[in-house]
Formats: sequence, C-alpha cells, structure tokens
Amino acid sequence: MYFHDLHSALHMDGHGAFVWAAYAITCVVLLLIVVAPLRRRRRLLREMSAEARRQRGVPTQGSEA
Amino acid sequence: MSAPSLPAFCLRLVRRQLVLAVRRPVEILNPLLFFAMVVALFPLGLGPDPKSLASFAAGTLWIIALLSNLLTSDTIFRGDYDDGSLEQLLLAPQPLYFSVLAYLGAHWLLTGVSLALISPLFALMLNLPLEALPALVASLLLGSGVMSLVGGVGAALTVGLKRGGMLISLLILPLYMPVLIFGSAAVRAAAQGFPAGPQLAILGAMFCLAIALAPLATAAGLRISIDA
Amino acid sequence: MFGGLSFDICPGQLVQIEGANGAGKTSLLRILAGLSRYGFEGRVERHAPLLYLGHQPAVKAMLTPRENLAWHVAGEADFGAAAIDAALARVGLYGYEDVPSHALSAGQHRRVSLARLYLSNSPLWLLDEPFTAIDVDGVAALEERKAAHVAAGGAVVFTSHQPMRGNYNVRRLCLRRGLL
Amino acid sequence: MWTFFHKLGSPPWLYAISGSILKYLLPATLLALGVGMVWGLLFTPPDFRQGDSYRIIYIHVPAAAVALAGYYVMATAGAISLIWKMKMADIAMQCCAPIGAALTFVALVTGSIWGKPTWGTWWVWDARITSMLILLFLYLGVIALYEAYDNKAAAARACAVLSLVGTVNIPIIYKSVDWWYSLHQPASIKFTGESSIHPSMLYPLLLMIAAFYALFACALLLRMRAEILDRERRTGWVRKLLEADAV
Repeated sequence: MYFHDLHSALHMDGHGAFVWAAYAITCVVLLLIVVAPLRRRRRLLREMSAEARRQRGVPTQGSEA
Repeated sequence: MSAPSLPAFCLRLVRRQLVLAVRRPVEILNPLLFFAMVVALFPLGLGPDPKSLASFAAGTLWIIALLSNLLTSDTIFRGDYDDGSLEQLLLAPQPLYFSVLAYLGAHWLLTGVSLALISPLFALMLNLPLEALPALVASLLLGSGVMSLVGGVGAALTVGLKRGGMLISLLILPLYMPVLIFGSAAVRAAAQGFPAGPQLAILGAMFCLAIALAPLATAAGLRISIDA
Repeated sequence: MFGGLSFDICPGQLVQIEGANGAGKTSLLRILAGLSRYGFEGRVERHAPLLYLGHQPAVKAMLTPRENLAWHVAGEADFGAAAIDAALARVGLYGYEDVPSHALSAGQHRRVSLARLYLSNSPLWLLDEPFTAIDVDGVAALEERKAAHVAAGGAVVFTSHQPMRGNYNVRRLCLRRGLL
Repeated sequence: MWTFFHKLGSPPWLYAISGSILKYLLPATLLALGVGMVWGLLFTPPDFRQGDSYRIIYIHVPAAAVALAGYYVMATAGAISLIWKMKMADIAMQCCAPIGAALTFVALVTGSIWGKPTWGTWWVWDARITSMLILLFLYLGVIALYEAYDNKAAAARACAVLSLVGTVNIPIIYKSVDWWYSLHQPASIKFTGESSIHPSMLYPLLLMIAAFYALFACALLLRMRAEILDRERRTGWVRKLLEADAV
C-alpha cells in the first residue's frame, strides 16, 4: 500500500474529498445500472407467475378427502 | 401519358410549398419577427454598450438564427401529415429521397435564405463591423441549409407524435452545434479582419454531406412515422 | 389484429372489405398499399401501379380544388388544365375550380380527392371509406365509376360498412375476429 | 455463421445463453472493478504534478471510453435492426441508451470533480468535457424519442435512425469542438500529457478499462433479459420457464 495509515489515505493531501466523492458517485451509478434490470426482472417474474396462477384458478383443496 | 421527369416533379413540389407559404405570409414572417424580437432582447439583457454588443454580435446572431430555424423545423411535415398529403407523397412513384430534398429545399428558401438576407439589418443594430456582413450572410446561407436538412430528420421522426415540439429540439440541437461553431467563427474572423474562407469552406462541406445523407434519414423517418 | 389471411386480387374484380370497427379494415388496406411495412408478418406482391385514397382527403385549405387535384396527380403524369377541370366537373365541382378549398365543405373536399378516379391510369384502386361525407347522388356516381373501372380491366378494393346500392358483382371479404 | 446469426435472433436462445454467460461474467466484472479501484486508490504512487487527485483517472477515462463505444454499439445494433428487422438487435439498441447515458454522466461528474482541485473550477469548457456533454445530449435524445412513441416497434426504428444520424455526426462534433477549443483555449489551463504514463499507473488503468467494458456488457445483457421477458411474456417458452422456476 502506498499510504501509511488510514487517515492519510482518506485525506490524500487535501484531495481526498474529491477523489473519494468521485469514486462513491461512480460506485452508486454502476451499482444502479446493474441492480435496476435485476429488480425489473424479479418484478416481471413475480407478475407473470401471479398471472399464471390466476389463469389456473384457485386450486380445489380437500376434494379428495 | 408517362410519369413526369424527376426534376419537374421536384420543382413542382417546391412551387407548391412556396405557393402555400405565400398564401399564408404569416408563416414566412413569424421566424423573421422572432429573430427581430430576440435581437432586441440581447441589449436588454447584456446592456446597451456598443462595444460589448459588438463583441457578442457574431455569436448572438448565429444563436438566434439557429433558434428560429429550430422553431420552424417542427412544421416542415406536420401539415401534410395531418391532412394525408404525406401518404400520397410516399406512394408517388418518384423516389422519396428527391421529394424530401425538395421539401427541405423549400423550407430553406422560406426560412434560411430570407433570414440570411435580412440579417445585415440586425447585425448593424448589434454593432457588428461592416466588413463582417458578407461573411454573416454567406455563413447563414450555408449554415441554415445544413440546419434545414438536419432539422428535417428530426421533423420526420417526430411528425407522428402529438407533442413533438419540445422533443425535436432535444433531438437536433446537438447536431446543430458544429454548424454554430463554424458559422459564428466565420463571422468573428471576418469582424476581426481575418479571412472567413476556411470556416465557410467547412460549412460548405457540411452542407454537401447533409445534402447527401440527411434526405436518406428523413425519408426513413417519414416511412416510420406514417407506419406508426 | 388479424392473421392467416391470403388472397389474390385479379383484374376485373371489385372487392369490398367489411368488418366491425377495429376489425382492421384500414390496416389491411394500408398493408396492401405498402404504407405499413412493419408490424405484420407476411408478403404482399403488387404487379400493378396503385392508387390509394385514405381517410384524409389530402386537400390543402390554401389551394383551390384545381391546384389540389393537379398536385394529387402530379406524380403520375402531367394532365392538362382541361382534363383536370373535366374531372372536377365529373364529381360535381363545376364552378368551384377556383374557390379556395377552405370555403368548401368536408364532402366537397372528399370529392376533390375522388376526382382522381377520373384521371388516374392506375389499374389498382385502394379506397378507404370512399363514401364518407358523400351524398346519395355522389355515391351512385362513384359506384358507377368503380364498376366502369372494373369493366375496363381494373381492380378496386374498398372498405365500407354499407353494401353497394346498385346491382354489381362484388366480392366481399369480411374481417371478423381477425379471420376472413 | 448464419445459423449463429439466426440463433442470435431467437429470444429463448439468447435468454438462456446470456444467463449462463452472466453467471461467470458478472462476478468476474465486479471482482475486477473492486481490485482496480482499490489498486488505483491505494496502491499507486501519486502523480508528481497533480498529487493524489489524479486517481480519478481510473474511473474517469474508462467511463468516457466505454460511453463513447456504447454509442457505436447502439448505432450498430440499430443498423442491424433496420436492415434485417431483427428483434433482438432492436432490444439491444434500446437497452444501450440508458447504460451509455449513465456512463457518460459518470464521466462528466468525475471530470468535473477532477477539475476542481486541478483547474480550480468545477466546470471548464474544455474540448473533451464539452464533447462528452454533447454525447450525453445525444443519448438523452434517443431515450426521449423512445419514450415519446406509444408504438414501441416504431419507436425502436425511429431510435435506430436517430442513432445512425448521431454516429455520422459524432466525429464531426468531436472535430469541431476540438477546433473550437484550440481557437479559444486559455493559455493557463493545460492538461498533463498522458503519453508518458508510468507502468505502475498504467496497469490499473488498463484493468479498469477492461472492467468497465465488461460491466457495460453485463448491464446490457441484464437489461436485455428483462426486456425479452417483458416482450415475450405471452409466449410458450416463457411460460415453461416460469413453471420450471416455480417447481
């Protein structure tokens, strides 16, 4: 590691705020573009399975008993 | 009887557009009036000092010309789309590329050329040096041609939409930027006593490229809009 | 909207497309005309120039009927002023040639666009609701014109809710729930 | 070759194959991103002129490069969908736009943050930044056009035309902005030359560029999978997939 301790890594000679903010924003955006389609897919799957269940109708329970 | 030749058909289309515009002269005058009014806004916003006005004049005039071109480009195909004329044009045996070129040519004559011709008047009001006037007119003539052609692409893609007005500016303003850069640079160069030839040559090159490619995209856009 | 359609239209045929609202009459006609090229799967082969008249009459309010009609047929051939005036007279617009179109009624606009039927050389006509806003006499004249075109070896496809009044030999395609 | 092309056009095949690709690609990408970021942030020496603020280069340059490449990917997909009427190309094109816009946004924001310690201002009308801004506008135009159409098939074709027009224009815009900037360039602002970059700084940069490309591919595939599911929800293979999933 280039830095001696955590504090100097965070501070970076006064540029730390800029550097860390840039990385933080980037991470958030990158996470968003990966997570958004995953969430959409999960929502779609849930919607579609609900639709399939509706079409099959309510299962008749205990008819054999 | 055989089909009319392509140039005859295109000339006829241009003539029809011009007749339509002349019968409703407000449509020609509106962009010019818009131009005049926005020119009046700049001294109000920037202060009346002739020196500072002169230093901004080249860019200002070009931006206003660009905006008034933008505002009219939405209407290039709209009327003909609404009343069904566009369908007939698409079905005509003549290639759409040339019909579109005629349409955009008519638009250029009505907005770009008329604007370029009266622009010296407003340039003097903004204190632009006299030496820069030929460069201003020439750059506006070439540049508005490019803008009409590029604007036609945006108009064709949005003509089928109810609310196309704002959208079309989002689509085509980024494409106007190179024209603005070289157009205003030509005027500024001339105002400072340098030759404006190189910038005008680049504008001419853009014009040629736009003539070759923009009608293709416009024709494709019209087919999509009619189909949607 | 519909599927599994297959038919030929031959010279000498008068075809009426029927169907409820939303059955796809206009869409079918636009596909036949080549205005809709996507959004459907299949093939349309055309072997003859066609004339398509859509819902909108394509009449410019700022032009006179003469100018409008002259522009409508401009792509086809250069008909003289006399032929254009004669065609306008055939649709009952005699004396209206030089009136600005905004002074005319919707039915008269429709007549301007229908005047093309008296000029056109295209063998195949595709007419979308041609009777809209046309009075009884006009309908009869239009039916006659279509019959004459078919008798001369042309073909006409049109959409309409009403059956033709006169006694003509009509082939009817009925679009019902997407089928013929 | 043609069968491969044909398969590419088939939604179930693409859905299945993208699933198995993503299973490996996504973790690998995230790992590479993590390693690259830590490497760039903590294990590289500072630049002798800019100090530590140069570390933003490890996200700024890859984001900018991939944002630009993304536009070409989008335009290529658009051309394919226009020429061969391929539905999957259509979907790919439409899915590229938001990802590209997000990356352009990242490049702009990081560039702006970098500008503050380096040039003393948040925003400089520098040729590269201005071009990136215009690129963002181009992306947003495509997204706006897509959203404006009700008929999504027509929307995709309209966007394809627009992105092709944009592709022709991008070099023109870049060149003209470049020229414009060199004409107006204030003498005080000068970028440090990157050609003489030291290997200890270069390797993490290359890693990050590769990671960003991979991330673009991952995000694109993920988006396409969601879009495919949505469009094909009424078809048999999706039903089967659901049943297999439910059991």
